[in-house]
Amino acid sequence: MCLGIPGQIVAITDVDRMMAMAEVSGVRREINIACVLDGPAELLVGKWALIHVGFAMSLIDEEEAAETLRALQELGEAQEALEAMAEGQKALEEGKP
Amino acid sequence: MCLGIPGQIVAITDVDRMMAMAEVSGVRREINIACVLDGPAELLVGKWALIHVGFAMSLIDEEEAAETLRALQELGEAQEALEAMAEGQKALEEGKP
Amino acid sequence: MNAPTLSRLRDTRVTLSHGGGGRAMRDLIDDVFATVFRPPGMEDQARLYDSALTEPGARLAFTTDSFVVTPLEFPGGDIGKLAVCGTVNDLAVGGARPLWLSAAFIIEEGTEIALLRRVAATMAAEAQKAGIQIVTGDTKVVGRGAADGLFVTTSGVGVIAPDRDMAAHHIRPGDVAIVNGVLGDHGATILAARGDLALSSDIASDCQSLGHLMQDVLAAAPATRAARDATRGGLASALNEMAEAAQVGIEIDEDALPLRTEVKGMCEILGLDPLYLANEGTLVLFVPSDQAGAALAAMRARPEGAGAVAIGHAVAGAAQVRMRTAFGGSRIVDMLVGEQLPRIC
Amino acid sequence: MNAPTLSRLRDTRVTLSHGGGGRAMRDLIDDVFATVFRPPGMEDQARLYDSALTEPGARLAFTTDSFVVTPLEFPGGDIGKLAVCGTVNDLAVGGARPLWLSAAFIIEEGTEIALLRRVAATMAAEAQKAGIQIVTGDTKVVGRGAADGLFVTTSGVGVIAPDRDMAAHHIRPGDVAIVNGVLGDHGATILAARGDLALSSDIASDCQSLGHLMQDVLAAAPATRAARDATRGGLASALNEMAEAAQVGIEIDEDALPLRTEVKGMCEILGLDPLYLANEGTLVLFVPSDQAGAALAAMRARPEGAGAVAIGHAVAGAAQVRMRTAFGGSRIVDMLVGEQLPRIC
Amino acid sequence: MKFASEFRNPKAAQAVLARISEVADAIGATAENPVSIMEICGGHTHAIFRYGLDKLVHEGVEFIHGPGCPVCVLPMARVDECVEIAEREGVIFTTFGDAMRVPGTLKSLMQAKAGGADIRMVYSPLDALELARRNPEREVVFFGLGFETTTPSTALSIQQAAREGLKNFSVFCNHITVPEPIRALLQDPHMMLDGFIGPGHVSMVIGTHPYDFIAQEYSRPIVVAGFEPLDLLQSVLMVLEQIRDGRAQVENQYARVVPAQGNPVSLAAIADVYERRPSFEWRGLGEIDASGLRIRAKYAAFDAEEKFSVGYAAGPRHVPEPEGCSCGAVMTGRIKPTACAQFGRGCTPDTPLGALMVSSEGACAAYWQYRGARGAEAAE
Amino acid sequence: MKFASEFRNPKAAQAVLARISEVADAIGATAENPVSIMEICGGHTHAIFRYGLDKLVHEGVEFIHGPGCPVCVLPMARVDECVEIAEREGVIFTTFGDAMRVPGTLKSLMQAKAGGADIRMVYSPLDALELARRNPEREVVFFGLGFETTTPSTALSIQQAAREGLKNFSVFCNHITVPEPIRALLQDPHMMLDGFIGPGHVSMVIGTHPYDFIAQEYSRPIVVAGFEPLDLLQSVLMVLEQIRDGRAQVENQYARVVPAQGNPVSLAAIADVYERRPSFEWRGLGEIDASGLRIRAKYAAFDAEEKFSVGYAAGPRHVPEPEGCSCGAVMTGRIKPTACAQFGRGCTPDTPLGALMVSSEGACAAYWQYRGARGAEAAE
Ligand code: SF4
Ligand code: SF4
Ligand SMILES: [Mg+2]
Ligand SMILES: [Mg+2]
Ligand SMILES: [Mg+2]
Ligand SMILES: [Mg+2]
Ligand SMILES: [Mg+2]
Ligand SMILES: [Mg+2]
Ligand SMILES: [Mg+2]
Ligand SMILES: [Mg+2]
Ligand SMILES: [Mg+2]
Ligand SMILES: [Mg+2]
Repeated sequence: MCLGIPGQIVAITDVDRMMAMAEVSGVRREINIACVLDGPAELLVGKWALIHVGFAMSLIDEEEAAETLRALQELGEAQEALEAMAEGQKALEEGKP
Repeated sequence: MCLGIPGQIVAITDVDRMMAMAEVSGVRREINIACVLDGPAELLVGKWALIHVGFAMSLIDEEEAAETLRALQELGEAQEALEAMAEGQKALEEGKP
Repeated sequence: MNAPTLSRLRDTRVTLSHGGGGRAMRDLIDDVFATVFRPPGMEDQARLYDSALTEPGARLAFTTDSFVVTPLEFPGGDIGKLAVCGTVNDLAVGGARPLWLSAAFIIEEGTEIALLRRVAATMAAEAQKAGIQIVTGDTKVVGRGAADGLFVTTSGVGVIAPDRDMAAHHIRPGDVAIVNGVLGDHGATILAARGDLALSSDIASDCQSLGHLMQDVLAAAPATRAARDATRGGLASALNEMAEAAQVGIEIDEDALPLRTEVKGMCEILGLDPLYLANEGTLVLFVPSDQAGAALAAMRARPEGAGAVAIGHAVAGAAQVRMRTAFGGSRIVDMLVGEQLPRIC
Repeated sequence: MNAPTLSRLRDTRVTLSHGGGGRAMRDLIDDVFATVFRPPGMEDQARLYDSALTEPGARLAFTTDSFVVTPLEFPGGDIGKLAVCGTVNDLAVGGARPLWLSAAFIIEEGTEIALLRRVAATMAAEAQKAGIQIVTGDTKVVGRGAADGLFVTTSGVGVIAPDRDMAAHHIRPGDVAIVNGVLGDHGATILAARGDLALSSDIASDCQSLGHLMQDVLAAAPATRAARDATRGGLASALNEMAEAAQVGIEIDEDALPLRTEVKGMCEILGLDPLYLANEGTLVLFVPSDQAGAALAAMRARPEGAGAVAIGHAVAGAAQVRMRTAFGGSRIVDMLVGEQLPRIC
Repeated sequence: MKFASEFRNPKAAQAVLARISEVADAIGATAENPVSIMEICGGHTHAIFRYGLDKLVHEGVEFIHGPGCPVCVLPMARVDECVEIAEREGVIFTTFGDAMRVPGTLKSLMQAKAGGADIRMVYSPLDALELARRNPEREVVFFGLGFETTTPSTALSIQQAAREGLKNFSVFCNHITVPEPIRALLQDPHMMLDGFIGPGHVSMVIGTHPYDFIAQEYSRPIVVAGFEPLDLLQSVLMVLEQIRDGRAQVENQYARVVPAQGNPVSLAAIADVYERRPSFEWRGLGEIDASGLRIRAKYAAFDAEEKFSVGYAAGPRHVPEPEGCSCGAVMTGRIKPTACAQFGRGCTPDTPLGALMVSSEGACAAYWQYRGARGAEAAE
Repeated sequence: MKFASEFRNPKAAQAVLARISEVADAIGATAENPVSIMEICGGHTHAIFRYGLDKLVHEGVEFIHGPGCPVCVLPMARVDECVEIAEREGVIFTTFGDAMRVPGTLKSLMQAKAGGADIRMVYSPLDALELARRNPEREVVFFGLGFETTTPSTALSIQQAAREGLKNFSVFCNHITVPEPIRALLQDPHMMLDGFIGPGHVSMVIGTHPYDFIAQEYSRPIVVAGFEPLDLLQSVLMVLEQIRDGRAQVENQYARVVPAQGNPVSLAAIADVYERRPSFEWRGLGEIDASGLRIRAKYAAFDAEEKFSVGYAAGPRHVPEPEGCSCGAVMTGRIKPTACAQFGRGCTPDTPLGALMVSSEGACAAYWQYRGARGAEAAE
């Protein structure tokens, strides 16, 4: 029961009922923003949220996202370095340049 | 608003609600017999009634029907007699047998 | 009969899953429809060949009808039988030899699968009787309330022999009008079977294929001008359309019209005119008077035409249909305006 | 355009009278349908001739489909456009040249006559574009609640040239699978247009006729083995059916699949797989690898094939469809079980 | 069909027709100076055209088609009220088929049904009652329409509903009576009728005495007739014989069905359930005093006018007849349908302008259908 | 798609997979003696198969598919109760699409719909609320189904309905919680799990602390993970690293969405509307203490169990699982789906026997669809 996807809040549609318009890849749907409301609703416009069954359940922390990606990238670089080392080692062993 | 047709009462289907089955040329329909009820309902079985919008409105008087037909027939016979007379007259005038 | 194969179809009613384009739909088609059609299998597209097509001068006949009857099963037939006979008859009255049928089913969610099996079986049997093959088909499922149980659309392809040219506009004054049997049975059956008028009777639909009958008539009376099946709108509509197409008058004789007692009774009760009641196995054709006897004899030699009679003839004059009443009067038999409604006035 | 003729049809909505077989029905047909078809007039039966039919070895192609879409009009088309394109495409993917169509209409009481006019106009325009003639038809009216506005059933007749033999069972390992453009647009459009999921987007149906495209492909790549339009059940169902018919495996490449951002978005929101979304102007064909380039070039030269790409190929082995995921994994792409339901798990 | 086909014998008809000719000649009736006989009942009009009687009888006998089609004389405003009730949320509106195509100012019931109203054709008010039993959560309204023939059926249905305590059944009462419009016609200074064919099925309910005033006050013969062609011809003969003899009596040709005193059960049911309205509007004829019935206060729970506050319960209203309509002139016998400027032009059965083109019992519709369809021959 | 496609980069995946292999080798994990990691959430199961992760990772890593599909663990009796409510006169029963095909003892909701029940698929409980507003004469029931991820949406909807005073909206509550079945699994003596992938979207609501007992009491590592393939691979790596290092901690790979303390608004709404049931039945797992939620008495007007007297409000009931079903063994990781005697024989997605074949999140359905469809390859 956990299908959730990131969507951007593009407009507040009904302040009283805490409703906003969200957009996912060009597809729009009205959602409830009660769970992510913390101050004036307008401040949410432009923000990204994790959307589940028509509710914004959590604001996406862009810094944490970048952090995770950075970690993954470092892993990749480390791996490339390791592979390069391994190839160098191999070339060395086979006597090629 | 006067489409009425003769149908035969073939069975009593619900004494309390005064309903019976009527048949017209092999087609059956349940009808109300309140208007023609005058004694035990079973006595109506076999009788002919004038049926209108699902109600037996009047029992058909078979003697009166025969009487009307007889009158029409007499008219016909009288007419034939008249015609025979006219032809005889004509033949006579034209000199034929 | 083949031994029953193990059915993958475990539902007793059609659900939306059976229309989704996936395995459930395949199972429904394979199990219910494909097995009874000839050749087995309801291909998305049929490839067809018949030597008659290549005869110089031969033409293709192509026709279609949707069938939407309530109830789906009724005395004398079901929607499947109607769908086969109706399209076979449309081909036949045009002078074509019926060859191939397509069958498209629109099924309401919740429809009983047992009903679909019965309808498919009727279609297979009727197609075989009519000598036509159901060669391609389609199945759609719509939500509850979006259709009335089942609609069937059949299209038919036949071949018209090079020398054959039947059309209503060929009718000439003096041509004899012939029907193959009693009128109005189908319409009266459906009125009663629907149940909302609470009428019951032993009438059964006349639904039947007329392809073989037409072939026999054309052999016996090759000069036959035109034929039409007297379906929706009844004999009156068929005759009016023919009169208009040929620009001739048509005179029919009330005394000659073959009508069952029960059909007359139903019409009296509801204030209807049997001339406008639908038929599903009754045609009217026009033959030059010198071939009328041959046409009648050919029809009467078949069970579908056992009740064949001449009911009137074409006359010069305004394009209208006139009936000599049994009582000695005469009246115009016009085209129906809308649908015929039960009257009580 | 002809000058507008005086319409006898004064109603704004269809009533049961328009289905009764009488004058009101004639008026509806004459006014709404007959005027836009070519040749004008919707005859009960068409008589057809085409010289290609008499070529020795030529065969007739015959197919049918009922169309039941909700809503009846949607971004990119309407039910009439679907009904023409769908049947033209069924003929085309079988290798036939589409020639003639029949069109049968089941209309719910209360349907707006203006809507019928728009649908008929779309059909006429689309038929002309596809080079096919709507030659025969039928109209039925059912009570309110007995149909969902309008159902259209078209049947198509075409001719298959003597040397042409396309069929799924001809597919051989090594053959290249090609699609003519983006996937899932129609299915996503209808999901959004229906309104009950409250989704909106700018996606439009891909609904289009593929007859001319197929003719060009067959000229450029005459060895083309088989083609199929990826309608209900989507690309996944088309490929599975082909794999099963040819008893080959099919491998496709997730990275190669052409998908619009919005379609991906809709699938993410609803937990759907775009491989199962319906298309109405998208086909997949298999070509021997040495003609794949020619086929692609021929497709890309036409607007209907501007987005043509190779998406995979047939392989020896079990008759199943497998997809290399963009992520480097691999998974089976099975046939759908029922209909694809929006998920939230 | 017993009690029907015997009265369709063409051989007997020849005799009656011959006698009609004799008597007509004796009176001196000619095409130029005909005897005008009004058949009051639309059912008779229908039969005359169906069997072609108008063309069979002596040319000195002219049929004038009376106001006896309850659908034809229904004012447009009442149709509008039907539509208003039928379109209410939760209502199942039931009606005889005849009323489906009658135009209101905006639409007919047929068109309202197409627009979404739940309107069902029934054969009998009993069927409406059964619908009410089966749909306790819906309001079932029956369109009570018709002359004295039909009035007992709705009265008995309301009594039955009351016995069963049904809360969701009501009747939109439009019942009308025959004698009052006949009196209105006879009072018309343009009136030129020589005699009447009396309505057989109305009379089986009310008997023959309610027509006494026609003979006694207005000195016109009237013969209550059956609906088979021989019934009608014999009745014409009986009218002609009265004229020849200088008599003006109420005679009963249809004694097999019509008792002189009518049907006591029916009359009692009518009296129990209905009372006369002070006045009721007739299409083409205008308001006629005491010519309509309404449901008595004790059955108000079954009165759709009260339940939905429409019609006479909603206060006065008037909808003028469409322009160019000559229905009034046709119905009073002053002109033939074909003499109406609209006949076959603005007014045809599929697009009726006036009341008489609506039902197949209406004089104009009968002319169109059985005599002169498609304008051309119509105006012959 | 922002915040999604970045985490599907195959190049980065190669690096993570290589590191996983390194660590797995370091631990000594082999195909014969694998490290068993349970992904609790069905969404993770789905992603694993969709991206083919199970075949990409080192052969010494085995995924065990947990009980985290709310549709799969729904007992048959609850489906029967749904059908019972849905078939009531006047009810509009609303549900997520996932639940439509789940078999009850007699039928699924899909079949009940075909049989005439008014059952509608919605995307959100908000859509059910809107249906209730638009159909005041109907009873709109929402099938509240799901773990803590979904619970706030129904809680907020009930609060909204209460604010608006809606009288015709209710929820058939089947909300369940994640920690309790995990504890039950860990208490199972047959349990042989080495670590867990924690449910990302459940955790965004409840935070990461509810899993502390897994690390502290049962010494198993758990990493809360996102749903993109890189999220999952990174989380697997993190679990393996904990194992290699001899650690057992609650880690959060999905910090971009999951706050350690969860979502306070959601938690408050849950606490306001719901309370724990003493016990709730799980398909394949049996009754688990305090694992289900029910609507508090103050919101009883919105509780379909109370309104229709079904389910726990109707007293105890039990429907035994179908014979031959090995769902329990699969769900506790004892056997693979393909080892069930019914797999691909009595039990397929179109005719599911056990719970795990029902939803595309169920382990058996996922095996069937993405790995071994059509029996043959399935049993490879
Ligand atoms: S033709 Fe029409 S308008 Fe004229 S009198 Fe007849 S019904 Fe009235
Ligand atoms: S195959 Fe079916 S019965 Fe066996 S474990 Fe899986 S879901 Fe349960
Ligand atoms: Mg097809
Ligand atoms: Mg026909
Ligand atoms: Mg198809
Ligand atoms: Mg239905
Ligand atoms: Mg046809
Ligand atoms: Mg197709
Ligand atoms: Mg037709
Ligand atoms: Mg509808
Ligand atoms: Mg005369
Ligand atoms: Mg592995």
